[in-house]
Parts: sequence; structure tokens; C-alpha cells
Amino acid sequence: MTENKITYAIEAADLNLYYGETLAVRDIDMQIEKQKITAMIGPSGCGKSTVLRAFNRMNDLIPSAHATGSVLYHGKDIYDEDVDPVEVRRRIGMVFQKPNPFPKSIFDNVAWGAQINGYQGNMDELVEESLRDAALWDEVKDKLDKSGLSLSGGQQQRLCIARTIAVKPDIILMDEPASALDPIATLKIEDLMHELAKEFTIIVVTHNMQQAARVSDFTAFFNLGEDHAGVLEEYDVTSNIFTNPKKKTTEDYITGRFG
Amino acid sequence: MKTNKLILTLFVLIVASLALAACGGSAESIAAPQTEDEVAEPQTVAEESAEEASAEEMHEGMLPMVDPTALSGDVVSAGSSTVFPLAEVMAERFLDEGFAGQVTIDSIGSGGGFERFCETGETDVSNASRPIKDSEVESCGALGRTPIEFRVGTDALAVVVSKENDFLSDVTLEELAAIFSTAEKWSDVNAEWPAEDILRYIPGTDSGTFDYFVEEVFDKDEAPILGASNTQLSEDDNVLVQGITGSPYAIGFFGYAYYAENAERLNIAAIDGIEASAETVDAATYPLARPLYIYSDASIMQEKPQVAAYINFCLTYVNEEIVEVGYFPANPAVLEAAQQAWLEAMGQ
Amino acid sequence: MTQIKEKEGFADNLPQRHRSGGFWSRLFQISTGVGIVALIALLLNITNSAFGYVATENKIDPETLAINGIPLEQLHPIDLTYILEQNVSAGFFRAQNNEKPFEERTREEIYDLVIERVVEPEAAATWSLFDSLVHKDKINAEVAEKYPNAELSFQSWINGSFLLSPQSADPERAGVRTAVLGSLWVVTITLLFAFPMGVGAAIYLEEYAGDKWFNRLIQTNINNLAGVPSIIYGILGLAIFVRGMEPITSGAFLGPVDPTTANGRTILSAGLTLGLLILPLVIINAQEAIRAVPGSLRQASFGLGATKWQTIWHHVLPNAIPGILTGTILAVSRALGETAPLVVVGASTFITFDPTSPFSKFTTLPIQIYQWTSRPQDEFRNIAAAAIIVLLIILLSLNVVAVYLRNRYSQKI
Amino acid sequence: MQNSIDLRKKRRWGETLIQASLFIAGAFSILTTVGIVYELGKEAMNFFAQVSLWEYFTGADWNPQIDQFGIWALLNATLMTTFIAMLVALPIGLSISLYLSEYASHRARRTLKPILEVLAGIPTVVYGYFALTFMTPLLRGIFGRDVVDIYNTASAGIVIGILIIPMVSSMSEDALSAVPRALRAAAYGLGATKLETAVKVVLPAAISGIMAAFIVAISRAIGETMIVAVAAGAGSNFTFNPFEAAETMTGHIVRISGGDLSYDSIDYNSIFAIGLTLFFMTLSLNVISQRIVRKYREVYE
Repeated sequence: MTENKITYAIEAADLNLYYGETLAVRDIDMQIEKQKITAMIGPSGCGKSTVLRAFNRMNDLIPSAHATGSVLYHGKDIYDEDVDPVEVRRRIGMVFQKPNPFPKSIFDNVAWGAQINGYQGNMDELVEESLRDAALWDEVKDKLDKSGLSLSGGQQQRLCIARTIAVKPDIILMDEPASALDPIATLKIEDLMHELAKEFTIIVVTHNMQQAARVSDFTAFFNLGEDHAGVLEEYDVTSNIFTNPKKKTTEDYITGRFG
Repeated sequence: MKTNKLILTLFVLIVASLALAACGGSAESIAAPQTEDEVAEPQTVAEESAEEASAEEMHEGMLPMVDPTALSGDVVSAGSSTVFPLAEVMAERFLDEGFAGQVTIDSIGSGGGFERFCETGETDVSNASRPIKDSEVESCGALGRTPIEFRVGTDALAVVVSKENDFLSDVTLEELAAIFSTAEKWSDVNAEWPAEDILRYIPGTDSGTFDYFVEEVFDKDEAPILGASNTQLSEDDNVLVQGITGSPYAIGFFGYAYYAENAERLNIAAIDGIEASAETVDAATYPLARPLYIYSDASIMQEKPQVAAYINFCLTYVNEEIVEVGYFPANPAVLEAAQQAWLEAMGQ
Repeated sequence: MTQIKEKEGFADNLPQRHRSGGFWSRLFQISTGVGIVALIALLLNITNSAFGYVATENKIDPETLAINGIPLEQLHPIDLTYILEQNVSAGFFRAQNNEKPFEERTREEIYDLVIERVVEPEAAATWSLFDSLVHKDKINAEVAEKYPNAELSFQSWINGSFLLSPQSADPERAGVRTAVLGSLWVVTITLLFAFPMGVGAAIYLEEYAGDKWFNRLIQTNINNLAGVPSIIYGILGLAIFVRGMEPITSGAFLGPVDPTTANGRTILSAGLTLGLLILPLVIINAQEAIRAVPGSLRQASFGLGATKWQTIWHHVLPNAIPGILTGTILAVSRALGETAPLVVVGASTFITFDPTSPFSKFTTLPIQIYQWTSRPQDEFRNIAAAAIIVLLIILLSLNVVAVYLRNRYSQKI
Repeated sequence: MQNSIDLRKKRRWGETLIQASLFIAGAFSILTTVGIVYELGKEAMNFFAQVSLWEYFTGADWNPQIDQFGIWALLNATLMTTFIAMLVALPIGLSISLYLSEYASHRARRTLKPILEVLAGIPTVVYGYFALTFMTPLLRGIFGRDVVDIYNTASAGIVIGILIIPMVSSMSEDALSAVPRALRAAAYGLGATKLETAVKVVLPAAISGIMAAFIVAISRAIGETMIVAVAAGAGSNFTFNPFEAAETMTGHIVRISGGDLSYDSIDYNSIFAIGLTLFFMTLSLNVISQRIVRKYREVYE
């Protein structure tokens, strides 16, 4: 293993993803920079979310899904036989499109993940710290024993982020984290992503190109290939993608000519 | 009312003529069931002699011959689960011989049977494994019913032990009383018996069998048998069989039929030296023989010829079937009394 | 290869977590296994009695019935009729002749009748399926010793004539026809009453009822009714349906009936009683199913301008139907297997005619089964087992229908 | 004014009618209860005219033949069999439901679930004989013939447990399956194992439905009649030993109502008093469990 390779947070090589017999995403090669925000954009159904989920083996939960090729994390292919998906997921966390707090108290929502993962430090501190990092502390500090479901949508999503960072992952995968939220809540999430990027590597799937332009350092543009499988059309520094795309389809997409 | 009387008279005439033609086969058939050979000709007689026959020609104390094919309507009966198998056989034969109506029998216990007969007046016939109680007669009175008792057979109680038991083959009533009450160990009753705990298996306290046993052995006092230790009760005799076969020191009692079916696993004890058999039960020397009854009411029998005929049929043929069911025939004198009761109920 | 460093502050507990995960998952599997094994043990217990060797002895040896050296099976119909006349009761002979004169009957018909009523093959001894399969030699020896005249044959107690014959006091002739028809009639009435009523109540409680004391009372009450012993429903059914509503349950309201025999102890009363019994079960299950339908669906429907009922009918119910069906299967299974309340309501123990309307007298399979298991003779236990298998087959077919419906609706969503 | 939009409330008669009939369906159960209490109460009055409430509720001996009317002898046996049944049915039933909903393949679930449901339809008298001829010998084999009576509450309780397993597992499985997938995804996303997801996230989220299943199951166990009638013995006995015979309340009711006793005897009347007691017992159990469920019930979305 060369030093060079480990400079990336995670990298996919020749990654093909299938649902049953259907090839959903084809030949993905991409390297994700550490402590940067990488945005994945593209038209609906082109497999962005599928690729995102492939990064922490969430696709395992769909019985028909399987993958070929490799996803290297710390030099190790996470699809190797001997890799434990649970181990992968505790290091590569995930925030979902719709806020999905557990039907537990706010405190337990944050503490639960850390607890099962054998956190040995002071739980109160960890919860406070995580909630602060998720910019939620001030809003909930007086009602930590209230149900997580009692919060507003934006608060719930930040709670889900707090819950994710409480297990101290390397990488946070975000699947359209703000699509269900109003503009103000969205802005808050975006600010939060900037903050989090100081500590974590973030990969975010978004439909919102302004958002991608605003928050990300790198952007990957996915598109549907001719065989109806998703392909990685172009992957570059965000400013290049938006100002100087190399491909015609990328330009068409970001200027709103299709999609 | 008038038409009813007319029908009744006609009916009596027909059956009387049949009885005549059959040369009183019924009375003998009680003693000797194999009388079929003699009854080949009645159907021809029945057709031509209906008008000629008259009630006077009937023999005294003899039931008229039943022709089920001439009858229709329903016979609704309910009551004792002990009598049920016997009633079932009789009803089935009644239907087999051409009864065009419907017979139903509900097995709901003697008490339930009397409730439907005396309290709600739903049934025509009540099956019982115990005599009717005064209070039940009273409520029957309120409905305008006077229960008439017909004895149809006898169920001997078998006192049984497991095949593994090698010491008990004969027991006196006094010993029985001790075994089922105060005695703790077998040796308490008889010094020759082992010093092992007695395990008792008896029918449920609501059953006629229990009542009868208490009446005969404890003179109606239930306290001793209920106070006995190691006493297991079950309402289901098959369940008792299971229990008694489980230990050489177990003892129990129940209807003879359950012993007969499990004779390879159980030993029956003679009571006061008398073994249960057709003769001893018939001669009423076997001490634990329990009567089985059916009840009805004169006005029902007169209004519904099919009910009268059904009871008549039971009384006439019960002894041909009862052994097969697992019970003992009632004493001829007793059966004759029942037949007399039938005749009286029908106004003869 | 680079070793991934353990995360700061977190114990390396994963192997242990996987161990306990594996342990519990095995435990869950074992539990499921135990459930299945219990079922199999039960079924084997039943099957064991429903099949097996039977030693059949003839009451009268056919050879003794030969006339002038001509064996029974070759006798002329007239001779057969004569044999019959000599050996059965006069009443039976007469009834048979009335039904169809012997002169008009074929030789086979008379011969069958002679075999059934005169030769009268009877089970002298029966063996369980297990013994029949494992100890065949022992059985052969036993038969040779104890029943020298008997013929040993393997018998399925559940067979065509068992299904088609009405009851009988003779276990060899007895069948479940009346009981099966009675059970089907009763359970149909039960279903017709309890399903709409139960689902309606569940909809009311989940979709309409606010958190008012009265609605809370209804809820508590329904949960409570689920635990009332079935025999108490029998007492209630007796009071309400058999006695209180007799003009309706006896069919008298439809036209004149024979007042001396018609009463409220009918299929309708029994069906309604069992309906009351399973109603809470249907309601509770339906409520859970309705509650599991996501609120977003309702909002979507309201958002399109649908009324409350339209929302329920088009969106909530179709989504809840699999759960509702589960509850209904369980409830109907229970109704089919009930004994005690029907005894009180008045199922007949002996009845030989088929039920033809909701106002008929009836019996049901469990009543038959209960009655047969308490008889002393072994053969009754054999036919009880056969009747249980019939009941299970009915249940399974009901299940198949429900599962089919359940899967069909599940796939739609 | 033509073509203007009318936003005023309209009376939708169809809707009102539907709502009214649904209300009647819901309120119908109240009538049932009133009917039960009235019917039982009427006859129970006859009983309590002769037996004092004090004796009834404090006595531990039940022998109507010798005028002992202490309900505890029967009540205790009912509680014993119910408790044993719960020990069997709740863990096994819940495990099966977890296995079916979280572990088993779709196909396995589709076959196993109906098979288990068939268990619920076997007439309970069959279970009774199963207890007597299979479970009791088994227990006697394990604990010794001297320890275990031929009729005992343990074997009856275990078999009642087996009877209600399908009820618990089937209803719980429905509740577990209804938990949104997003919750499972969230748990996995945090690095939870399958077990942790199932037990710590899905199970608590489904608790309302599972409790409903438990309530129905407990109620059924209390009310179960034929199994105890056949396998638990028919003599009242106040004991805490599960290997001894003891008659339960339902067992007593069914025995008396099918027996040869006269219908106007006090023993016969007692079945109504027992029925009423049983009714109020399950009522209080339900009120308590309802409180608990209410506390745990969470609303999704």
C-alpha cells in the first residue's frame, strides 16, 4: 500500500451495483478527499443514493442488492469477505433524507449509538457535545427527556446528525439531508455541514444544485448511461464543475436544460 | 284438541293391532334378545288389520307395537352424558326402522337436562342418571308437566385398581368407606396391605356417579370423601383411567363401560365378595349398581305420538342394545314397571 | 495493510456484540423451532390415532350364511333377502322395504346390506399409526393369538364414508357430515356478523373517536371482553339470542313455524354467540392494523379533497387489510374450535339430519370431537382424531384463502 | 351571484350515516358487557343471598358440598396456570415474532406464519388430551413420578402456553413489521448489529401492538377452559405447587354446567358468581395494562 492511497477517505474502484439482475450503477471510480465535502448530483434515478449507500454497505439491507468491484477504506476493501458491515457503519455514519429519530427521548437518541458501540467516556458530556456540534443544544437542553419525535422537522434532522456524530465516525454520508426541510432549516443544516467538515469527511447527495455549489468542495455528476445504468459522468472540484464543465451533458444539467 | 284425540285413538289402534299380531314378542324379547325369527309377518298384518283391531284385544300390561314408519315430527331430548350413548343407539335404531321425523339428543348433564325439561319446557324427553329431585318436580309442575320416570337400564360402578396392584381383589363397603376417606395408607385399612399412600381418583363432585357413590358408601355424607388427602377428581372417566393406571397404589371408581374397555390395564375389585356381572346386577346383589332413566310427561306423550312411540320403542328394545353400549339391562320387573307407567301415561 | 485504529473512547466490543447477536438469533430460531415442534407433536399425536391397523371380526361368519353350499357372495337376491329378514330386526327390514322394495333392488345392494347389517364386520382391536409402522410383527402375533378369526387391515379412519355419513352410535358407521355442515354454517354466520361489526368498531375507535371518556370506556371494555371465558358468552348467548330474540333466531318472524319444536337453539343463535365471542379479537387486531397505516397517506388523501370516509375506504382500509385478515383468521380459527359456549347455546350432540338454513338445529365438529373423546371405546378415539383432521383441513383451507387475500393486498401496496 | 364558490359547510348525510353506524359498532361492545354483567349478576345474587361476600373473598377452600365457598382455591389455580402459560407463551411467542419479522426470509415468513396460526384453531379439548397424555408424562419423566401428580397445573399451563403462542407471535409480528424501515436504517447507520436493531429499536417502537397481543393472550389464558378441565384436575386445591392438581375457575364452571347437579342448587348458582368474579378480574387486569400501554405508546411520523 502506498502512502498516497490512504490520503483519500474512501475510494471506489470499478464499482458495479446491482438490484437482482439489473445493473443499477456501472463502473464507478472515485476518490473522496479527507475532511472535505463531496456533493453528488444528477437526475433522479441515476444511482447517486445507491452509490452513497454502497460506501457503508447499507445496500446489504436490501436482499436483492449486491456489488462487484471494490470500495477501499483505509486500504481495505469493505466488500471483502472478512469485513464486518457493522464495523464499517460505525465508522461511516449516515444521515437520511427524511428525519428518522427513534421513538425515544432526545438524550437517548443521541446516546444510543454510542452506548451500543461501547462508549466508555462520560455520556452526558458526549450528548451535550454532540448536540452542540449539531447546533441543537440551545434548543433542546431543557427537554432532553422529551421524545425525539416532539421536535420540528429541521430539529429532528439535526438530532439525527447529532446522533451520527456521537459515535465519532470518520465519514458522514448524507442522503439529501435537507430535501424535506424549509429554507431556513436547510440553511442551518448547510452551515452545520461546513462546521462538521473541519472534523469529518462528508459525502452528500443532493438534488439542489445551489446547495451543492454552496457547500461542497468537490462535485460528482452522475447521469444515466445508454444502458439505463447510472454512470459517473464527471467528477471535479466544485468550482470547475459549475463554471467550467468538461462535458456537454454536465453543462446541460447544471444550466437546467434537462433533469 | 279434538283432532289430536282422534289421531291418538287411531294410533293406539294401529299399534295395538301390531302388538297383537306380533304375539307379544316384546315381553319375551327382554329376556332373550334373539326373537327376530318370530317377527317375520307383522307388516302384512299391519296393512289389513288396522281397522279391525281394537284396544280391548290388547294384552294387559303389554306395550303396543311401534311402527316408526307411520310417525313423523320431532323428538327433542337432552340430559345425562351417561345415558347419552344408550339414547343414541335407541334413537338411531328408531330412525333406521323408518321414523321419518327428527330425533335430537343433547348431552348436557342430568341437571341441564332437567332444566330444559322442567324450567324452560324445551324438551320432550329428559335423560338422567339420577332420580329427579323434588325441587325439579316442583318447577315442572309450574309448567303443567308431571314428570314420569322410565327406568331404562343400569350402570354398575366399577371400583378399579391398576394391573400392577396385586393385593386388592375384593373389598367390603366398610373398607371402601375407609379407603376413600380417613385412611392415609393402604395398611391403615387392612394390615396385610402395603404401607403406601392411597392415591384416589374419583369423578367430579357434580357427577351422578359421585353422588351415587357417596349415597351408597357414605350414606349421603360428602364430607369424608372430600376431606380425604391425595384425592384427584376429574369429570372425564377416560382421564381417571389414565390416573389409575399410573400407580399400583391408586384406586378409583367409574362406570363399568370404562373398565370393560380398559380391562387389560385395570383390575376390578369385587364388592363384598360379589363381582359385577349381568347376573349380580340383575339380581340387585351387586351393591354399586346405578339406575339410568328417561323422563317425560303424559300430556307431551299424548300430544306428540312420536314421543310416546319413541319411549315405547326404547322400553321395548333397550335390552337388545344395552349390553353393546356397556351397561347392564334393568331388572325385568323394573322394566315392566316402566312399561306400565307408559300405559298409564297414555291413559290405559 | 494498515491496521485501522480503534476509535478514541470506544471499547472494542464488536466481537462480543456479534457473539450475543448470534446467540440471540439462534435463540429466536430455536423458539420458532419449538413452536413448530409443538405443532408437529400435536399433529402426530392426532395422526397417530387417525390411521393404523384394525383387526376386524365378523359378528357372523359369512361361511355359516352359505345356503346349500353356495357361498354368500354368489347367492341369489331372494336368498340374500331371506338371510337379511332372518337376521335383522323386523322394523329395520320393514323400513328398508318401504324405502325401496327388495324385489327392485340389485343383488349388490342387498349383498352390501347383508354385509353391513348381518355379517357386521367390527373392529375387535385397533392400533396406533406408530405401533402399526414399528411393531407390525407384534401386532400380527397378537391378532393370531387373541383374535384368530379377525382380519387385519390398515385403515384410515378418515375416508369417504366418514365424511359423507351422518352421526351414528356405531363408530364404524359414524361420520362427520352433519357436524361439518353445522360448523360451516355457524362459522359463516359468525363471520358475517363479526367481520363488518369488528372492522367498523375498529375504524370508529381509530379514525373517529376522540380521547373522550366514553371512547376510552369502549376501548377498555373491548380489551376486557377479549378475556371473558367463552362459556360466559354461552350464558349470554342463551339469554339474548336463544331466549330474548327467539322470534328472530327461531325463524318465526319469516313465517309460521311449528311452535312445539321450533325454538331459539339454532345455527343463527350459535353463530351470533360466537360472533360476540370473537368480536373483541377482530376489533383489537383491526385497530392495530389501522394504526399502522402511515398518517401521510391520510393527509395525502385529505389534501386531494377527499372526505373522511373516502380516505378511509380508499386508502386506510386497503393498507390495513393484511393485518385485519390476520386477526380474522385467528378469530375464526378460535370460533371453529369452540365447544363450551355451543353446549350452553344448544348444539345437539346427536342429530342426523343436515342443517338447511340458519334456523336449523345443528351440531359442530368440536362438539362431536369432545363427545367422542369421552367415550370408553377405543374406536371413538380413532374417529375423534379423524374428525380433528377434518377440522384442521377446513381451517387450513380457510387459512389458504386468507393468506391468498393477504398476499394479494400486501403486494398492491 | 352565479358561479360563485360556495365554501359553506354542507351536511354530508352519507358521511354522517356512516359515522353513526361506525359508532354503533363501537358502542355495541358496551351492550355486550351490560348483558354479561346483568345475566351473571342476576343469578349471582341468588348465590350471594346464601354465601357471604366475606366468606367468598377470604376463604381458601371451595367445597360446595360441605358449604365451603372460598374463591381463592379456584382463583389461585387460575392465576397459576395463567402465569405458567405466560412463562411459556410470551418469550417463545415474542422470539418467534422477532425471528419472523427481522431474521426470516420473506418466503419462510409466508409459510411459517399460517402454519403457526393453525395451532390456534385446534379445538382446545385436543390440547387438553395433549397435556394429559404427552405433557404430563414428560414432566413426570423429568421431575419424577412422586413429584408430579397425574393432573397438575404445570402441564395444563404449559399447554395453554403452546395454545396462545400463535396469538402472541402472529399479532406481535404484525406490529414489528409495521415499524417503518427508516428506523431500522437509522440504527444500522449508527453501526448497530441486527440484534441491537431488532431488540432496542424495532421492538420498543412496536410495543403498543405487542402489548395488545400480550393482553389478548393473557386474557385468553385466564379464560381457557377445556385444557384445564381435562388436565388440571377437578378438585379445588389451594396450593402453590405447580405439580399438584388444582381446579381453576373456568374448569369449575364447565364441570358444573355439564354435570348432573340440579340447576337450582347453590353449587349451580355459584358458576355465575365465579363468572362475575372472573369478569371483574380480567377487567382490572385490563385497566392496569391499558395504563401501561398508554404510557409506552408512541406516534410515528
